[in-house]
Amino acid sequence: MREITYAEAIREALREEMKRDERVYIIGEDVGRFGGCFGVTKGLWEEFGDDRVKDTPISETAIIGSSVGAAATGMRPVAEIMFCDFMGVAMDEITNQAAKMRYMFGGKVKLPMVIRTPVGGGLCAAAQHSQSLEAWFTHLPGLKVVMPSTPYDAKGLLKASIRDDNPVIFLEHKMLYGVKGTVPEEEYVIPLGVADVKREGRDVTIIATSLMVYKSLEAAKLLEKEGISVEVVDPRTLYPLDEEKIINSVKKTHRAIVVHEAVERNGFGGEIVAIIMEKAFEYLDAPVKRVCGKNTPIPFSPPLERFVIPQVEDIVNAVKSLL
Amino acid sequence: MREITYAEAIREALREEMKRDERVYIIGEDVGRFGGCFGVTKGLWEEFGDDRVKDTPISETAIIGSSVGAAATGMRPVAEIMFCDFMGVAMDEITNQAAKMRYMFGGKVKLPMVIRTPVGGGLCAAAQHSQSLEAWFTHLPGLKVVMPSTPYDAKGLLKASIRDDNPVIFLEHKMLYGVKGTVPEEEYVIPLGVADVKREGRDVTIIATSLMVYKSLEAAKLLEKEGISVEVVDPRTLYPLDEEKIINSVKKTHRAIVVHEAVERNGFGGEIVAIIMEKAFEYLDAPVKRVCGKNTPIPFSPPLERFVIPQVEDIVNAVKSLL
Amino acid sequence: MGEEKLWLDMYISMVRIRKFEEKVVELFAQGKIPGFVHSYIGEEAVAVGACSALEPTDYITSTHRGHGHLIAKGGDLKYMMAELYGKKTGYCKGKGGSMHIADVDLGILGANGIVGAGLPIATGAALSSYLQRNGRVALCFFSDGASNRGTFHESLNMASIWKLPVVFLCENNMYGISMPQRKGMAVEDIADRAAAYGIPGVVVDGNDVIAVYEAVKEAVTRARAGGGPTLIEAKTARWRGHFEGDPQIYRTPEEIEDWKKKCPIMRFQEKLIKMGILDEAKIREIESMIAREVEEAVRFAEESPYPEPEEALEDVYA
Amino acid sequence: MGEEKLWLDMYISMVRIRKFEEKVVELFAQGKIPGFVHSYIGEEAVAVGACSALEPTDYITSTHRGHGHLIAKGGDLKYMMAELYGKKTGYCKGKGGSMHIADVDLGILGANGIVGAGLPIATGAALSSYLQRNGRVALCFFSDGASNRGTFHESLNMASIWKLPVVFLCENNMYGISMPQRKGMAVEDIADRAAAYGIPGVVVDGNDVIAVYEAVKEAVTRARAGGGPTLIEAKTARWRGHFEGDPQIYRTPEEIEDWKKKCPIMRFQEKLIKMGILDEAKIREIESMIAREVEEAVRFAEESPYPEPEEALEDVYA
Ligand SMILES: Cc1ncc(C[n+]2csc(CCOP(=O)(O)OP(=O)(O)O)c2C)c(N)n1
Ligand SMILES: Cc1ncc(C[n+]2csc(CCOP(=O)(O)OP(=O)(O)O)c2C)c(N)n1
Ligand SMILES: [Mg+2]
Ligand SMILES: [Mg+2]
Repeated sequence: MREITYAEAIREALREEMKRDERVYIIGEDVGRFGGCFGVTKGLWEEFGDDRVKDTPISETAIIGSSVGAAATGMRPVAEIMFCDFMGVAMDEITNQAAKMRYMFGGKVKLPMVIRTPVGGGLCAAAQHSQSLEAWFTHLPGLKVVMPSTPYDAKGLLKASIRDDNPVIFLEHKMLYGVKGTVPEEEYVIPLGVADVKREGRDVTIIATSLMVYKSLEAAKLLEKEGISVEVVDPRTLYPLDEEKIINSVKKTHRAIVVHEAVERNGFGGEIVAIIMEKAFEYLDAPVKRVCGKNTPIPFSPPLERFVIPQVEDIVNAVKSLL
Repeated sequence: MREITYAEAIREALREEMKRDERVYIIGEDVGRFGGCFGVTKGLWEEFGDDRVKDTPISETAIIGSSVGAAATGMRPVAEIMFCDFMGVAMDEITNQAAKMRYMFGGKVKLPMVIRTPVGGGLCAAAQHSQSLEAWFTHLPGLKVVMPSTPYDAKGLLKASIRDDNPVIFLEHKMLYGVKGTVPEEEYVIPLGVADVKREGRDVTIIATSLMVYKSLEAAKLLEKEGISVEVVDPRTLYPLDEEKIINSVKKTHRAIVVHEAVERNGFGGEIVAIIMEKAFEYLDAPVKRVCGKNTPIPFSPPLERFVIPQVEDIVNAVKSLL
Repeated sequence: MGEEKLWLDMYISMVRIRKFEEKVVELFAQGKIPGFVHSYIGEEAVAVGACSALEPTDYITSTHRGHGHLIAKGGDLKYMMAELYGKKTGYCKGKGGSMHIADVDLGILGANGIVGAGLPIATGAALSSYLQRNGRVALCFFSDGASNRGTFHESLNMASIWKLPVVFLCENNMYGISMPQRKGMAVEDIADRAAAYGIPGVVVDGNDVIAVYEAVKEAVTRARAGGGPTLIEAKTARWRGHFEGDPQIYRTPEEIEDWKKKCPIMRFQEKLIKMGILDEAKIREIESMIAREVEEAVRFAEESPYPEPEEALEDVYA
Repeated sequence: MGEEKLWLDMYISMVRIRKFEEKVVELFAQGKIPGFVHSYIGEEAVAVGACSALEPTDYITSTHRGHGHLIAKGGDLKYMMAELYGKKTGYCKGKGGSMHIADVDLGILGANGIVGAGLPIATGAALSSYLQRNGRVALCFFSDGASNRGTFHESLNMASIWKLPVVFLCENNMYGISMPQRKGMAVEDIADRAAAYGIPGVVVDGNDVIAVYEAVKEAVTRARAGGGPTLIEAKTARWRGHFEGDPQIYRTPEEIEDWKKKCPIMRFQEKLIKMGILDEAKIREIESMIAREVEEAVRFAEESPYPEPEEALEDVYA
């Protein structure tokens, strides 16, 4: 099958959905002719024009607030926030408008809108351009939260997100944009809420998100050489969360590790641990461990950045510590 | 000993610290002559004047952003955000400036600032005036997070927060403002990072925050009648977190329940569960359960609001389910 | 619609708001309405003048002080009152309450508990109209306090560069809770801020319903024709506290009494009497009609059931 | 300080910025500097004109394009370069990098990766000065793109009502990444926005260092005297892409060439030659002095060690 990059897969999803549905439009800073800071929307402005690929002033609050207003009145905006770190600028609009409007109105409005934004470190972009803030969004009922790891998942999940009638936070990893993977030419959609077992194994379950799926698969390969069989589960969507697949895997392996790049403290990992605790406690042969970003802002200097982000060896060591 | 309300205790802490240290000032909407939306700062404007009790326009972004600038240059602002729900408006300033400035500058600045804000439901104030968003802040290294339950704790912890050289998010519960408790006349300070065992017990540990401490104590009383002995631990500060007291209690009781009012999904409860999992797994006779706010926005109507917020009977039932 | 009929409808709408609000205040004092209530009494000319200049398919965004806007845009008193009571039959099934009443079918994109939140939402509704080429206009109500929020700046800027069909209507009632407008900003007229976005800024007497109507009409016409947004400042006052229970230590009783002398309803009534559109009998007829509507709304609300607790779990997602 | 000496120092400072930035661009291309780099080349007159009007104890807030501001305020090239390399000896021990260099002792409250974040911080520093009655002024650098953020509005409003000693200096370099200033707002001069806050708004040629100096000097004097904030717009241009690696599809090479003809350093040099303050020999002397400084900074950076990985855990809390 054909191989394309994660960025190309996202662009294809955008293009296909914009062609399929006139109500879909893109809005964000430099998303037009410039093609977005990471080049994801390149070519779309040329194809769809000014109205459907809207370059904005530096006004994240208005980007998201206007998307709420447009979504409530029949459009399907796909907003891009240049870095996930800037979501704070629009956090009121996300929290108090997007996530709650339907509920506050007694179910009488739909808000089909997607906010795409890149997360993660790895570029030495330092503390204000490297965060993974998914835990803010999973804590907000009313939002769906998607975090794809492969080009295939990114495309199928973005299409589902755009078709969803709820606000979806779609978190892309900036170190994945250039990563290639097989993506069929034919159209497909991946429903939100279905985890994917990226590798089957018997001894330990790793639940990993986004870029950490790759690091976990690498760790699994190394551990295989030592006779340890690791299963890697990628939830793909953090809400809705496919608890069943996670729990079934843990029931099989009796051991689990949660790996994410975000800061450990009150990260999504805690939620996964709590769910395993509630639903598979009797099956556990060891405590569930977390391998997460250190509890610091992301530092600039390469050796420091590398240190605070989970690495393959950290995952390997954590797995071994459980056995 | 003398009894005063939670609001009075907070006011006393403010007054004492403002007297003690000229650099302390209050800034927020209607905090001056009006005394704040919940009357907490009443009388302080009369005592300290316009400069030290600053009424602002409706500009949360500038309230917090300016506090960062003032704290970095020698002042010790205590900002009030009228409802915790509005923290999103200033979330960029909190996240990318307050929490990270010291780190980004290589430790070469101190940011002694406090953000006081009321959390919680109970007033039928609906979805945008009832949230408990502590999990946003505990996820941000660089911030300290305080959540007192009693007037005594509120006073002692606020004084410590004002004296702390880091940004502190100080979360008050609006249903507690009128609650009375003993508070000594003499000065005292409660160090951040020390949990308090609000009730000793043998069978189950409840870790509860803010208003939920009271509901847990009520549940404990009811359970006592049935011969069940409950220990209630109030962390008081979520960061720094007194893990030791929590873990020691769980090691003693072998069972634990986490109770908070915030939405369950990715709430602080997950963090506590994960910590117990890591540090006391072998001591557990049952899975740790969470009794938290339902995964919805807070609805307006009284029976609905009551339903989504944890009640005494929910705690009682959860405890019984563990035994 | 002939002007006479329009003026009469506007008068009725103003009385409807006044009577509804008076009843709400009374019911709140009796403990029948939970939560917060922000009374619109005194500002009726703004909501009615503005909404009368709109088509039924046009949009409004409202505020925490929203009852007047909703009624002026055609909101049904029964569903409003039921919502204020937290009843299942309310506009939002009891989930929203006073600060979140909405009826998207009437173009009402909701009251809003976040000050200044309506500005980008209205901008988005206008963008939506523009993209759908459906000719709709969005009108955004907000007050002086909200004009100091960042959302004001970003929204007016965005709307101006894209010439979106939106009218920003600032009800300058001179206070944001206890903060006087003149202390919260260093300019006298909020309308002057329009210049920062290259759009027209208009000051109007907010207690003169016809003046508001005409200013908004002009702005709506410009917006619909692709001329972009307008900032209108309507100077008015709320007669009651910021919320019910506000001790109002920040202003004198005289100040309020002065404003009562400029009552927008009385002023309009006098004008309509002079024009021969109203007379004593007609006034009494209207008042008793509205009284019945309000009573009916209260009865509806009181007789309606509360939602079942479990219904709290519904409507989070579509 | 005599004017001659001041002009000469300003000239030297501009050359120092230019040469530092040229070296940084080169080192970045060689892969020696990680992360993002936003070059200040072309805008030197703004930073130098502005900072020359400040006292050493005054504050500045800077931006992602901050190297020029920091050098003009007295930043040491060695510690700056070491920080850009991510070395332990850098201003921030390698934790900050280009977008976060700071030296609070020099009154530099940091470069900032968040566009528009400096405005409320500068407002707060000015509030701090006011409360401490220490006579310090805060100067906030930001660019045209940032002036569309809500922080601009809230900060100018807050500073204006309290008459805080702050100067808001907008370096209008005509673009925010690919967004032309004229497309991002519907007004020509950003300085016009001052009227929305009742404060003076001044347009100045951002490539004329003396003009910038004089405008800022006046604003600083007013601020220090309790006259409140000023909004100054300095019209200028960046010569390079938004960041290193920017293909600049949004503007023509001719546009850049035109600006190069207006080089702020050459213009000032010519002026100083005419005034007899500079001559060929002096110019060569200055250039080689700066070249040595820059080389020294590079050597310092290259010879400095990286921080130990575990140092990442330090400095989170005081
Ligand atoms: C973002 C935000 N900040 C603060 C509040 C609290 N609050 C509610 S109403 C109000 C005053 C609003 O003033 P104004 O905009 O003039 O409206 P008015 O009450 O006069 O109609 C404030 C500060 C809020 N709801 N939202
Ligand atoms: C809040 C925020 N939004 C977006 C960005 C991404 N970004 C970085 S620089 C930039 C353009 C800034 O334009 P301007 O303010 O004119 O500064 P200039 O680059 O021209 O100096 C953008 C959009 C950011 N860093 N912060
Ligand atoms: Mg007002
Ligand atoms: Mg610019």
